[in-house]
Amino acid sequence: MPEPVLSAAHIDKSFLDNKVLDDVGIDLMPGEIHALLGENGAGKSTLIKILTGAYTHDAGTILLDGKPVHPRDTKHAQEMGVGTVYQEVNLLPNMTVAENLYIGRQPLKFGLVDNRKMERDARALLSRYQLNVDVGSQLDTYSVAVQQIVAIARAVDISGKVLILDEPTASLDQHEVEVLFGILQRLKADGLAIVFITHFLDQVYEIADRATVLRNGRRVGSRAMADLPRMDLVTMMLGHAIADTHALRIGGGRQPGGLFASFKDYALAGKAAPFDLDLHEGEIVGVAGLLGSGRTEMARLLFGIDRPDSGELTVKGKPCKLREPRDAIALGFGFAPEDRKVDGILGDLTVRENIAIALQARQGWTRPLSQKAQVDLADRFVRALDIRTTGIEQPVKFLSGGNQQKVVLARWLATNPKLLILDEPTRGIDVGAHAEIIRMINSLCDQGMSLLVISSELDEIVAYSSRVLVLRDRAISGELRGAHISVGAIVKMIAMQPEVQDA
Amino acid sequence: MSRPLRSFIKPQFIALALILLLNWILFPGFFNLFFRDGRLYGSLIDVLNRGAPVAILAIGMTAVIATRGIDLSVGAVMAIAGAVAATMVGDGHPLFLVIMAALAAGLVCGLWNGSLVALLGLQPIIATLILMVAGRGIAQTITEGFIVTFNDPGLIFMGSGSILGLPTPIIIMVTLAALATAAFRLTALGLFVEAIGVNRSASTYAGLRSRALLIGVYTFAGFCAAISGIIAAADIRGADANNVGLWLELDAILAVVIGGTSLMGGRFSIPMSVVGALIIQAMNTGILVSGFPPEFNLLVKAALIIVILVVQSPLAGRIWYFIAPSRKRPPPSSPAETPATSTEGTLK
Amino acid sequence: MNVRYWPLIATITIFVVAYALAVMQFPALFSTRVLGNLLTDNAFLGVAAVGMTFVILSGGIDLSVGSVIAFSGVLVAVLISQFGLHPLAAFAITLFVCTCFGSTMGAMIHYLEVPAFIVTLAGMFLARGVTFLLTQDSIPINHAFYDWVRQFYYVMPGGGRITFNGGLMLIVFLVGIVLAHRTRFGSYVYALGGNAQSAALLGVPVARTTIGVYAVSSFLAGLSGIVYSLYTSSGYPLAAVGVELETIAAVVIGGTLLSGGVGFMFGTLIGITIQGMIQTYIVFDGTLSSWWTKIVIGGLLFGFIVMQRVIVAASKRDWRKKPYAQSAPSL
Amino acid sequence: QSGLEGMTIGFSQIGSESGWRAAETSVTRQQAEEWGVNLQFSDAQQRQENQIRAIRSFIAQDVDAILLAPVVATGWEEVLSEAKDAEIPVVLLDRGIEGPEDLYLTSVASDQVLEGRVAGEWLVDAVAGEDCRVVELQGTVGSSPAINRKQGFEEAIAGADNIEIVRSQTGDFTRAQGKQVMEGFLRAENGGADICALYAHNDDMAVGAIQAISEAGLTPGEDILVVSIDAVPDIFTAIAAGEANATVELTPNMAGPAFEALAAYLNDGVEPEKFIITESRLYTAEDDPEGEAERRRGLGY
Ligand SMILES: Nc1ncnc2c1ncn2[C@@H]1O[C@H](COP(=O)(O)OP(=O)(O)OP(=O)(O)O)[C@@H](O)[C@H]1O
Ligand SMILES: Nc1ncnc2c1ncn2[C@@H]1O[C@H](COP(=O)(O)OP(=O)(O)OP(=O)(O)O)[C@@H](O)[C@H]1O
Ligand SMILES: [Mg+2]
Ligand SMILES: [Mg+2]
Repeated sequence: MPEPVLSAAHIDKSFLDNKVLDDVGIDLMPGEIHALLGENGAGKSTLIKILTGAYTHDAGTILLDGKPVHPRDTKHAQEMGVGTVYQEVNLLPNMTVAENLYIGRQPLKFGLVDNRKMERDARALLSRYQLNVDVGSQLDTYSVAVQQIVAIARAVDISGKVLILDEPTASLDQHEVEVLFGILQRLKADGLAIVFITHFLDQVYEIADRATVLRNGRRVGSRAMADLPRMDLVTMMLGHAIADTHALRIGGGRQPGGLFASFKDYALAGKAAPFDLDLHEGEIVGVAGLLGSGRTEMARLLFGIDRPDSGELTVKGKPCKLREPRDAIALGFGFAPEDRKVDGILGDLTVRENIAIALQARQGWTRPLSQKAQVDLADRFVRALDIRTTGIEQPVKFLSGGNQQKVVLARWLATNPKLLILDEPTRGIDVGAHAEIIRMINSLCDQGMSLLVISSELDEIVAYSSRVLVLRDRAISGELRGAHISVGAIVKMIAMQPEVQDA
Repeated sequence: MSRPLRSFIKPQFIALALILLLNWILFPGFFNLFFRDGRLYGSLIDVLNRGAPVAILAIGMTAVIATRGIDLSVGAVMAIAGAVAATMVGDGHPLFLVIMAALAAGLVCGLWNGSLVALLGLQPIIATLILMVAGRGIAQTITEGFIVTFNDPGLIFMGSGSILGLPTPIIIMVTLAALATAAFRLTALGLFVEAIGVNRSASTYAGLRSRALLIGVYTFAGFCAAISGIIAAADIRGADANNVGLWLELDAILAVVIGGTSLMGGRFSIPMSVVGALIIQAMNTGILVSGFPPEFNLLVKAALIIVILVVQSPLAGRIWYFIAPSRKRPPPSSPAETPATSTEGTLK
Repeated sequence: MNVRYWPLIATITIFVVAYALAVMQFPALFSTRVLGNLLTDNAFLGVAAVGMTFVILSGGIDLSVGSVIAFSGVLVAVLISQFGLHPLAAFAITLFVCTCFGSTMGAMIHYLEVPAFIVTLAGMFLARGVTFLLTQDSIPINHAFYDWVRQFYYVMPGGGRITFNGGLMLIVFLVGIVLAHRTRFGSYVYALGGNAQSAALLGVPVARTTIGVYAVSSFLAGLSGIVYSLYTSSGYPLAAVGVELETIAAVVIGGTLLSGGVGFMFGTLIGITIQGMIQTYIVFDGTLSSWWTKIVIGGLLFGFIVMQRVIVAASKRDWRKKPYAQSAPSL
Repeated sequence: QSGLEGMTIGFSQIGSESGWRAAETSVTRQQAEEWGVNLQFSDAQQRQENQIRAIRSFIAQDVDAILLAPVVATGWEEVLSEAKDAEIPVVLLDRGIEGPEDLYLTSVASDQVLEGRVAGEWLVDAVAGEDCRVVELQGTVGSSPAINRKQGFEEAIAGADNIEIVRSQTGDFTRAQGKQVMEGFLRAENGGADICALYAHNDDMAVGAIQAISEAGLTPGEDILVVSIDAVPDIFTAIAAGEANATVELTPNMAGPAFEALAAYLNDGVEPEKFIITESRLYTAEDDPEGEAERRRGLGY
């Protein structure tokens, strides 16, 4: 067995009195894909931030090629050949795609940055990911998915020895994931050591050779995937077994109630082609499609963030207009956005305030929720969604990615809406909570709430949808009902799309 | 919310104590108070009294800064309000009307700023710069360039009268601070303002009326500016449109930031901003009584600000945290709460 | 057409239109003389504004420039007139001192994690204070070198002059443009303004960049002070009061977001020229009272900015997927 | 007055920072009216570069003459020589400049040092040998009136060792600052009991200080003598009320002599004398303060 490229041992880390890593270690072999698994808040991101010099560790050693190293900062780590994609897309929204790919290592000509060459290289680099975007335009004109790919491309490009990916596939659709895995296999063959953090166990089994599992900041163990049955793995992660969510298939049989909201030929030039959409009480409508298919744009229209060029909305038979999200909320809508960092969390505010804000906004400033009411509310959802936090007064920006996602969900559940629009609700959420949320979605629906759920995870959509819309080129290209809903059927409908190469 | 004990030993109070101590060393009579014809006198009272205008500006500025904005026009608004008050009282209007008119002027100015920021989406600094430049002109057109003097006892009372033995400005400052704090904290306004400052996009998604709120806070700032404009005019019994409140916007902002409200918006505390204003005034009064030659004023001021900065800096916070007996409560901004992980890296 | 250029284009268009309008009113404005003066009279502002642009692009702010300009002007005057140094030597010393001053502010901002606004405010007091210690009176500079420098000017057709100062400003802008848009340092500055955290994670040397930015700003402020001393051949401790706000305004009018990360160096040049135009227009009008002067300046400022907003908004209608988070207040 | 009808004259004013400044501006406008001059006015908002800009534009507009109230004494050579090349006569108002005298036609100004000296001499006589601890309210640090008026006063009291300046702080030429600083003085000098006289570099500060004194329970003018400079109406009202004791006039009418000189020069080429020094007259309670106050009201103070 060869020497590990990177190996960390006895790593401790606490934020003040909150010990988040306790005697954790990990060994990365050359040419292996190593999955790092654990619940939300287990300490995965923190560990890799330590490995890559973003955080300092309180105790422990890091060996690179057997020699002890002390990564001063991320730049230093990069110079040592460790490339990283951190969990939240950590790129620069104000700079071009090309600059994001090459910042700090731009090609120089006479000491000056050679923009032409840089953009050429950038295009070449992204084409490997079958992403053909204008590398000269600002990054924040693209969806999370695109940004995610850019981040990966950059990391892969600078990683000489080790590549670390923290939930890279969270916002990718199947096709993109396949492309990515293809590349990972190639890098693996070149002898790169790859750390792969995800909550999609299928992906783990598809690509990982070994897995290290963390729980509550402790290392549970490292096992080869070959001899690690799914159930054991889940038990390792959660400390207890759960029913496999992929088995259950709940949505299909449900009988939708009366019509709640109906959107008639809604359209917004360049964002969404005219579409009709009826949403019934006690119905879950799943929305599938490749990235860029306009799912988010559709959701933004439905919630009144963008105003449609044309179209009427009637809620419970009464015609309504949506000028701003307030109006939608007044009608009992809720919307958990896709990009939690930008549109979701209020980072500096506490978990409590983040959960209470939407409800409070609906009540108006003159009728404040009492301290007690807020605390109860927060406590209830922290328990219900099992949000890992040092307390409801902890600023939400210090929560782990998945836990932040749960807070945003809690915010909307707290308003108990009549129509809940969820854009990638389970993004970055661990298997335990995943099951929990799907169960919740169902029970909400049984109580007569109407849901519209956008997700790139088809199993999930299949699991709860009573109706599935497939989007293509910003238009609804097909619909599946009841018994016809299956991953295969959805994929087929998406795949009718001409643009999709290979497959 | 259960207030951790630490939050009462704020660095601001340490800074204030330091400066008062310094003043006392330079001028032993600093803490002397004496009572004459129904009013308290002494340097401490001066600090409060002279600090009041800036403190009042700071109250409004706090709300603006909490929304990630800034208001450079408050000085000019002071001038306008003062001018309105002085000219109207000169024309023999009743005091009540005069005050109302002056306050109204302030509200209008604030409304203007707010609209530029919220509706036209101009950057706050540039939006308010417009009024900062034009405002003095407007004030001077009102006074036609003269220093309009008056001796209406009622109006003068606003500046140099006294209630319960304390100068009126102090009373006004305290009342306003109390009312404002109540208005923000006993309703959900405070939460909303902080939310907008932290992440406007997310706040809108959550259903906040961000536009209305923005207009609101700028209007409030204008209102506060008007009040301190009236006080300033009443104090010298005249409206000096060209000089009143000149560069006071900087002091007000400084006060807010010393008070611990971040220019990046979010968390704010009106009382602490008032403390910030008093720190600044303690500094100025100290310079006056110390008897340094005036060419040293700026140096002393700079030096003191730097000291305050160091005392309040997260770095000091960390050190204080590690020497502090109880490790239970995190200091205002501890490594953990400093997401700028790079600084963590460089602080090894 | 790349969306990032719109604010810039808007600014330029507006400037051209405004100038045309002004010329219709006062034909005398349409002369190379006026243009030449525009350059000369705004030279020191322009030089300082280049530095300010870097600071603002990095998401910071520098209130100390005005005082540093005065300080450098006075220091130069003192060194030449009282210590009899050769101007070049004096320049070298002054620029060095100013650069150190800036670096120190940058270091405080980065390591003490205190807002730039306050650090540079203290810097503003400090620089002005030191200036008063050097001298309270204004000091004339009579040195052959100054007269020698003054002979360097290019006479444009129509008698307008591009003086040494004017030329220097243009050169500084050229260098600034290259530094901002064609070097790694430049990209680091934009990165910092875009999102300091991400920048750090992407391996941008945050400390070095922050310190660098403020060093550049103070260096240029120092240079601007030298320009000012060439302009008035004297050092005046009360010079350039409030110039920091004027430069900030110029930068922002030039289409740069105060929240950082977005904008162009060239825009600042336009911003400076626009402000110069406003002043010149006022003088040409010559009927305005002291107070109407202020009101009109404010009004014109308002006009420019609103027109700019309108054009940009029109161009922006549907280009961006979601509002730009970093610049929440200035959407 | 005749000789300048229809001529265009540019006037570059510093700003409008004080009552006196405003008065100078409006007097100049009035004079221009009387002379039938078409006045091009430019307010520099305290900034030398704006003044230079203004002069350049005046040259570009090719005016017949330029009035300049320089914000500072130095730094005018380049632009004034441009005016010279364009053969436009320049008259300096209320402050001289450094540099070659042939750059300007004449300078109509007061002698700021003298103003200070007059005030000082008055105090010397007033206290008649008794010990007197004086507090001084300076103008804006670094401004030439502040520097010169301080110097002149110190020269005047140099001889009298019974008079000493015990405290000196800047009041920025404004009432508010004057009041606040005076408060500081009173606190520091044991409630004002140890202060015998106040010397303020301008009347506005004095007016503010007077309020501070009376609010501190002392009688300005008796417990503390008050002498200041400029002779604006409000100080005369104070003198009349016995709250102030003396002021030194700085006439806002600099334009009158300037126009005379210009008329003579432009029409019959008479070179006026280089320095027209306006009178620095002392006013006290004897000089009919009410009357003086009235006489000045019209001038736009
Ligand atoms: N800067 C910080 N300050 C305080 N606590 C923090 C900070 N960063 C992380 N934590 C805490 O450390 C714990 C681990 O966080 P981490 O992000 O490593 O979890 P994770 O395994 O990545 O979870 P997820 O799967 O949701 O990303 C969490 O409980 C979080 O609250
Ligand atoms: N592969 C791509 N190539 C070019 N642009 C893309 C691509 N994917 C997304 N985009 C950009 O993203 C926007 C659509 O993203 P949007 O999020 O609305 O679609 P989506 O179906 O919600 O995708 P996501 O999976 O990110 O939610 C479009 O404006 C487009 O510019
Ligand atoms: Mg994580
Ligand atoms: Mg989407």
